Amino acid sequence: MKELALMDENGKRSDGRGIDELRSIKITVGVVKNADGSAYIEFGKNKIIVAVYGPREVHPKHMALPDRCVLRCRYHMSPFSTDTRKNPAPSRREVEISKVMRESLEPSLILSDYPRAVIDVFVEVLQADGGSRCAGINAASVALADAGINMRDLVSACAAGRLSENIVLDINDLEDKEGDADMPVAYLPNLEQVTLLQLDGKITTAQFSECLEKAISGCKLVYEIQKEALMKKYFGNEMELKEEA
Amino acid sequence: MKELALMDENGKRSDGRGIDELRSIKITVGVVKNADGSAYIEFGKNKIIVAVYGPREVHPKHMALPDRCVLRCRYHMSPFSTDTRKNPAPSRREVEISKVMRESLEPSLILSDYPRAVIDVFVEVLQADGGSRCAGINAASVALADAGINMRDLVSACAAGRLSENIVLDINDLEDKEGDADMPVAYLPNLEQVTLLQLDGKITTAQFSECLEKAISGCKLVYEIQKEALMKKYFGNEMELKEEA
Amino acid sequence: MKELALMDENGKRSDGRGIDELRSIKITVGVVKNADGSAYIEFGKNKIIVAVYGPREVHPKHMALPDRCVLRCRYHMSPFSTDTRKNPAPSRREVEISKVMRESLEPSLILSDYPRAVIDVFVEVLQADGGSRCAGINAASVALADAGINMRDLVSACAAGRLSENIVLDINDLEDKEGDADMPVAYLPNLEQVTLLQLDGKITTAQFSECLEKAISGCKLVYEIQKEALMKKYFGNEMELKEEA
Amino acid sequence: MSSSKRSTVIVEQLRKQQMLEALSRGKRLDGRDFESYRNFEIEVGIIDKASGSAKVKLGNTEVIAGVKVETGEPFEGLENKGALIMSAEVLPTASAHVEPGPPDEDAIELSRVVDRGVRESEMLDLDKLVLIPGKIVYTVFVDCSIINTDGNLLDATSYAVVAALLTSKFPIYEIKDEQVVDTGKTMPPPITTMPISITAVRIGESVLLDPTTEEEACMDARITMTTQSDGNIVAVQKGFTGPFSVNQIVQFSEIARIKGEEMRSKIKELN
Amino acid sequence: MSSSKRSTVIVEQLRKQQMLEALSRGKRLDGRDFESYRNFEIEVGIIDKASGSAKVKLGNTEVIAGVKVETGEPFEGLENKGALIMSAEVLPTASAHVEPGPPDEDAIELSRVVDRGVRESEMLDLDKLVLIPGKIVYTVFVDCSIINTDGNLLDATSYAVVAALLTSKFPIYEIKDEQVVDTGKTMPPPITTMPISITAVRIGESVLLDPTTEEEACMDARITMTTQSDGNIVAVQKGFTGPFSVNQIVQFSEIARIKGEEMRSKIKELN
Amino acid sequence: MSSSKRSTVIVEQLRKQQMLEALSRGKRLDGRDFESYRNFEIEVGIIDKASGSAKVKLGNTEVIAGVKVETGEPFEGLENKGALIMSAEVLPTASAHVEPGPPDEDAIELSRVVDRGVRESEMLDLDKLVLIPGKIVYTVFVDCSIINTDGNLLDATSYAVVAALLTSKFPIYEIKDEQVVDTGKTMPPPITTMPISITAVRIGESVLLDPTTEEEACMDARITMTTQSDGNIVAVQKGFTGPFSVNQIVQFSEIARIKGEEMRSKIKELN
Repeated sequence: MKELALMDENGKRSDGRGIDELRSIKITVGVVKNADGSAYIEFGKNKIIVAVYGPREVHPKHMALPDRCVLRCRYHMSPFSTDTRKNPAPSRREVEISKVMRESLEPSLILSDYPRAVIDVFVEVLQADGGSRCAGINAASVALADAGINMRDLVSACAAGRLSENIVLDINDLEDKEGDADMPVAYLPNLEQVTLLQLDGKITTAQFSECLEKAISGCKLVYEIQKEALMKKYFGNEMELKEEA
Repeated sequence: MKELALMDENGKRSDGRGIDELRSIKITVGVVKNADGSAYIEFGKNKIIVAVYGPREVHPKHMALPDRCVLRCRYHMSPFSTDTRKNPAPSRREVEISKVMRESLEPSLILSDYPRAVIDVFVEVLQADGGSRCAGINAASVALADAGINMRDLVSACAAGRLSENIVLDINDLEDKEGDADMPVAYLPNLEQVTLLQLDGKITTAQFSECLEKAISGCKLVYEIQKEALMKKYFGNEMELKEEA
Repeated sequence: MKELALMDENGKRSDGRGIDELRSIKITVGVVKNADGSAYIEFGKNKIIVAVYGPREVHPKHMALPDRCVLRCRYHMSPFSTDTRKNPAPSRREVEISKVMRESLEPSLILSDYPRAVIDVFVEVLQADGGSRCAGINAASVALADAGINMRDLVSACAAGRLSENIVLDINDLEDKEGDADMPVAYLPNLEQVTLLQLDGKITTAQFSECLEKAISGCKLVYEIQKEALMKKYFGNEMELKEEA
Repeated sequence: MSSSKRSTVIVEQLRKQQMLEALSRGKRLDGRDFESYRNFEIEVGIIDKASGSAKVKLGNTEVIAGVKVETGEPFEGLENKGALIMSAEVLPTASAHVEPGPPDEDAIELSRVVDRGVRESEMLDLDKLVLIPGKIVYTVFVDCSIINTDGNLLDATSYAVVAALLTSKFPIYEIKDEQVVDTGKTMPPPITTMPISITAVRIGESVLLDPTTEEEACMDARITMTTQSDGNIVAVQKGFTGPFSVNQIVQFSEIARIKGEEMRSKIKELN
Repeated sequence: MSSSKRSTVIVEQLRKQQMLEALSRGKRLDGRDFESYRNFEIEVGIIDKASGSAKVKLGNTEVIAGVKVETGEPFEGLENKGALIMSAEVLPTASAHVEPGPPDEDAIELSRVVDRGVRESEMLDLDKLVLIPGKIVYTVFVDCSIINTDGNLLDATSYAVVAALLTSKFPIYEIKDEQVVDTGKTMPPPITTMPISITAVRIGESVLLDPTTEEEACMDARITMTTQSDGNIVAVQKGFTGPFSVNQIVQFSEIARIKGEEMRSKIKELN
Repeated sequence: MSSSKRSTVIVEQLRKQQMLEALSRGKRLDGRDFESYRNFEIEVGIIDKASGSAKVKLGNTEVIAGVKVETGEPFEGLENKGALIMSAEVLPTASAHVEPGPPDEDAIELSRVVDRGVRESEMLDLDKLVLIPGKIVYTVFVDCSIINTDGNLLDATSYAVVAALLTSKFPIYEIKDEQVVDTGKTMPPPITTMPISITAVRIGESVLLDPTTEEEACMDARITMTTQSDGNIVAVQKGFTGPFSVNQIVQFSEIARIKGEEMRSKIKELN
């Protein structure tokens, strides 16, 4: 019964997507005027805004690190972002996601270029769908690039998961709740490194590898969208000129 | 029906006062032994004690301002001060009142005379009636004078409000709850400046001006009582001598 | 009715002990590898672990005292230590016990030997029975000795109490709840000084003295067990050699 | 405890002098005249999961308000009314000077003044939001997230709240066997009027509407007045540490009424 | 976590020497002998909105206690008793050394020791404050605000609580159709005894009753003992970091009984 | 807000070099090979007042888990399941670097990852822990106290939780007249499988199981994988700030399955 709801006889998922299809993704760069860098992402029904401040001075000063920059990250959901109103105080889930998000971004940044400074990444979920942490990482990485932070690579994130016998790309809210496994992954596409990996659900070892590969293929698709969004901001006019030419 | 309860056919209010009549006010100066300045006020059923400490050193030191004194203010209600027991943790209402109270006192003080120092004003409501913020400001200003802080003027506060068609002076608890509008005002009588102004309720633009003028007339009455209380403390003997003479 | 439950016709208590009998006590020294000193005590059904860290640097530094060491103490109950699950946030009871525990230990320590430093005593109640504060003090004093802190004496603690007409030694959980009075005492056996004294319940002045004397007699019994535990750790091999010899 | 603050933006003396000079010539640094609001955009229905939502841009100030409707117990003393609960958070995205954490006194004042406008105007007819009198009522949460600050948070937040409420669709709940049932249907909220706040600051002798962050950094005092659709005043709040003269206040009350009417029409149009 | 403290009042060496010298001659700095209490005033019924209230002045120490009576669920394990809840806040008005905020360990100890005297003496017969056994009982809040401190907060607070409870008028609640109804009538509270605490400090070898702030700044140890009307002891608390000898404690227990009886009569008179 | 940390233990360059050198020769500083766990002890039933308990020693890391069973309301959206609530506190006893206080992000991650293994494997059949569907269910608290840390808290805590649950005796509750009654009898909990976590760290190119504190101080990245009795994976968590290659992850998944089976047998034996 459950499988019928999540995948029909033609291999279409509950929202009409195929097995390897991403939800619609839209990234806009430079949306928060006061921030040093920012991005807004719509990823399925996720609507997330990210602002980056820094590199800047650390307060209190004893938090500073002599040889590199401190990275701070807050993942936060607006009270109206969820089906039932969310209490604005940070939940244990938000604390964990803030942590894995920071850890997934850190390998992409050349933090030794900014000793004794701090970079703050504020991720605000205005509307939450399945995969908000991946969507948040994607926007955060673009916002860090927008802030001009020295980077090795963009971080691209996407989940894959299991719906009964199928390993599918980019789990949505319903699939997260009713499906069998959800595996969010963040990836440095050029460096070929995994910086976020979580799983909950049940999966065989074989399915695990398949799922990981599928998530990474999703990350690579996202990567193109991230680059395009940055190009549009920084070379928007040139691109239009070319199109005209 | 409502109006009948708040004002009778003879223009008498529920507590027997006329339209322009203040509740009974009693101010005593110097009631808290350890404080640098203090005052106790009974304003209708309000019973409020204010202690002032300072000017003194700021802790932590980075809170200090190089060119003037920091003013801090806490408005707090004792758990037994209200009809239903009040939770001792500060409510959002108390946070707001602490802020507007501080802002209403600040223009009266010559804070540039005490650079790098702090003055603390602690307002404790032992029993709350309508108008506790005004009563608290009145006592606080007297306590600041008692502490010998350099001042431009005393701050005098009083509310006016609307009961049906009438603009009346000094709203009590019942009138606050059942009446149509309540406007607390604080005023520097000699400088003719308004330092607190709030309103909730419904009122026309014309009534608004009338209400403001009435509140200020109340402030001026209060001003005399404040001065008398200070005189009594500092020239108590002389006054008695004069009376005898 | 109540007395029958707590003491039978043969003077036996609900757990089979006589009037002057301690519950079984077992102390092990050096149980927490990372700590500078530690001890584990089973005292009746109490199971308590104590770790001591220090003397070490104080953070933040302004907490340091120029002429002596700061002593800090935390008494804390694990959520599974009580009949009903205990909320892990510190209760008012735990705050008070942390305080009296610190005050009961402080006279035994030569804190002037470690100016500007801090000693931390962490008391974790894994399972709570009546008398956990006394049991905790006993383990804490042994752990302080294990940490090599300069001491005037060990602190030994034991309660006495009233069950109807009888003053009995070492009140257990049931006797604490159903009995008539409970008096925990901590004592420096060589210096003959009382460093903890509390009472709740009802008792005559005469019974008070008797109860105090009985509690102190219990402290002296505990003292021997504390010394033995320390000897076993530090001279364990020698003791065994002697026994063999 | 409320405490004097350092200016949130350090105003260089030069810049302040420049501002005073411009004001003395009747002009603001961004070219507006004293009674003009900045550009103003509203987008509604942006959060599908909310019963109502709106994003307001007022110059560079940007605020989102979301309405959530649930059921719960009424407030003590208001047993026969629906419950209305407002909050505002200035997100740490909003400027380099915001620390994440529970709302400070400025955010608390902000949400309380916005709340006062809605509550005192009786914009929402709470009498119509009762399911079992004294026991179960509609609980209406209006939460505001301030995304970017450039002055006059109060008006921007107030407009976002009004627009979000106006365009909300409330779920219809029913009571069956003493249990709340969500019928899956929706209704427009019981709206009676449109409270609109107008905010001004005084800098020296000049009184300017809709201040920017830069103007707020130079301000002596602030005042906010909320009027409802019939022009009656429903809420006033003087803010900051400087005083106003009676004259300034009375003049402002007239401006707030007229300007409020203007903004009210704009918001109606935008919806 | 409990931590050693700096002395709350820095005692100059000279002043401390002076004190020890005076004590060696059997005299205290304020002229009292060792077993005398300071001047002592009680005013009751000062808070009309409370069911009971009292202000105590003990020298310059000043405390207000207020009693509020509501209804609620009983405590777990005490299903057939009314609920008694005590709190104490040392207001920031009280001295230059108090920070506003939640009660610290000293305030918690204070309220818990005062609570112990009332609870263990069974001053209030909580068995008589039950409306529906196991479900609805009277909830009695006794909250204390310390307005000015000059030592011996414990006794001053304890006397304020006792006086406030003694002179309370409890609302009479009834159960109608499983709902609590306030009848509007009042009754005297079910009082069984009068617990009175006596506090002493040890400075060197001297044991002094009713210490001032100055004496507490020099103290080695503190002890409080509470007796009820029949002279039985119901609560004891040793405080601070110094020890007592057994002898000192036993002697003090006799003094506490006698002095307690004296204070009990005074409080009865004052009411 | 999550923030980069100083290393919890300052690793001297020399020591780190030493470690990398040893690893390059296939050896760890404590002599283990890369896939060996340290000595491992479990004691169960150590807390009589808990429904289940276990103490795990993994090298010098020491953790106690306690199970408490009560009744309460189900979670929203999970109305027909028992409630499972996990917490972990790293006690200040555990090392010189722990501050007492509410759990930090590391402790929260720890308890959430352990929770995920138990929850996703459906180790406890929560469907069997319902008393009145939608209203009253069993509430199972599993609380962990970390007493001493020497690396790999995650596995040690996970094993303690599994052992404590396996050996629990749940109270049997019944509903009589819509009230919960504790029958005084107990039952074994409804166990379906045994989730076992395996944790590795990467230091340079070496991947080591069961890291010590010293190894964690040198780690580039961490990974934990939990398998259930049938070998299926139920939870994964990559931790720390370095990345893994896909290859490293896939290889580790195989090791985690095999090693997990090994540890599962050991824990079964020990019980």
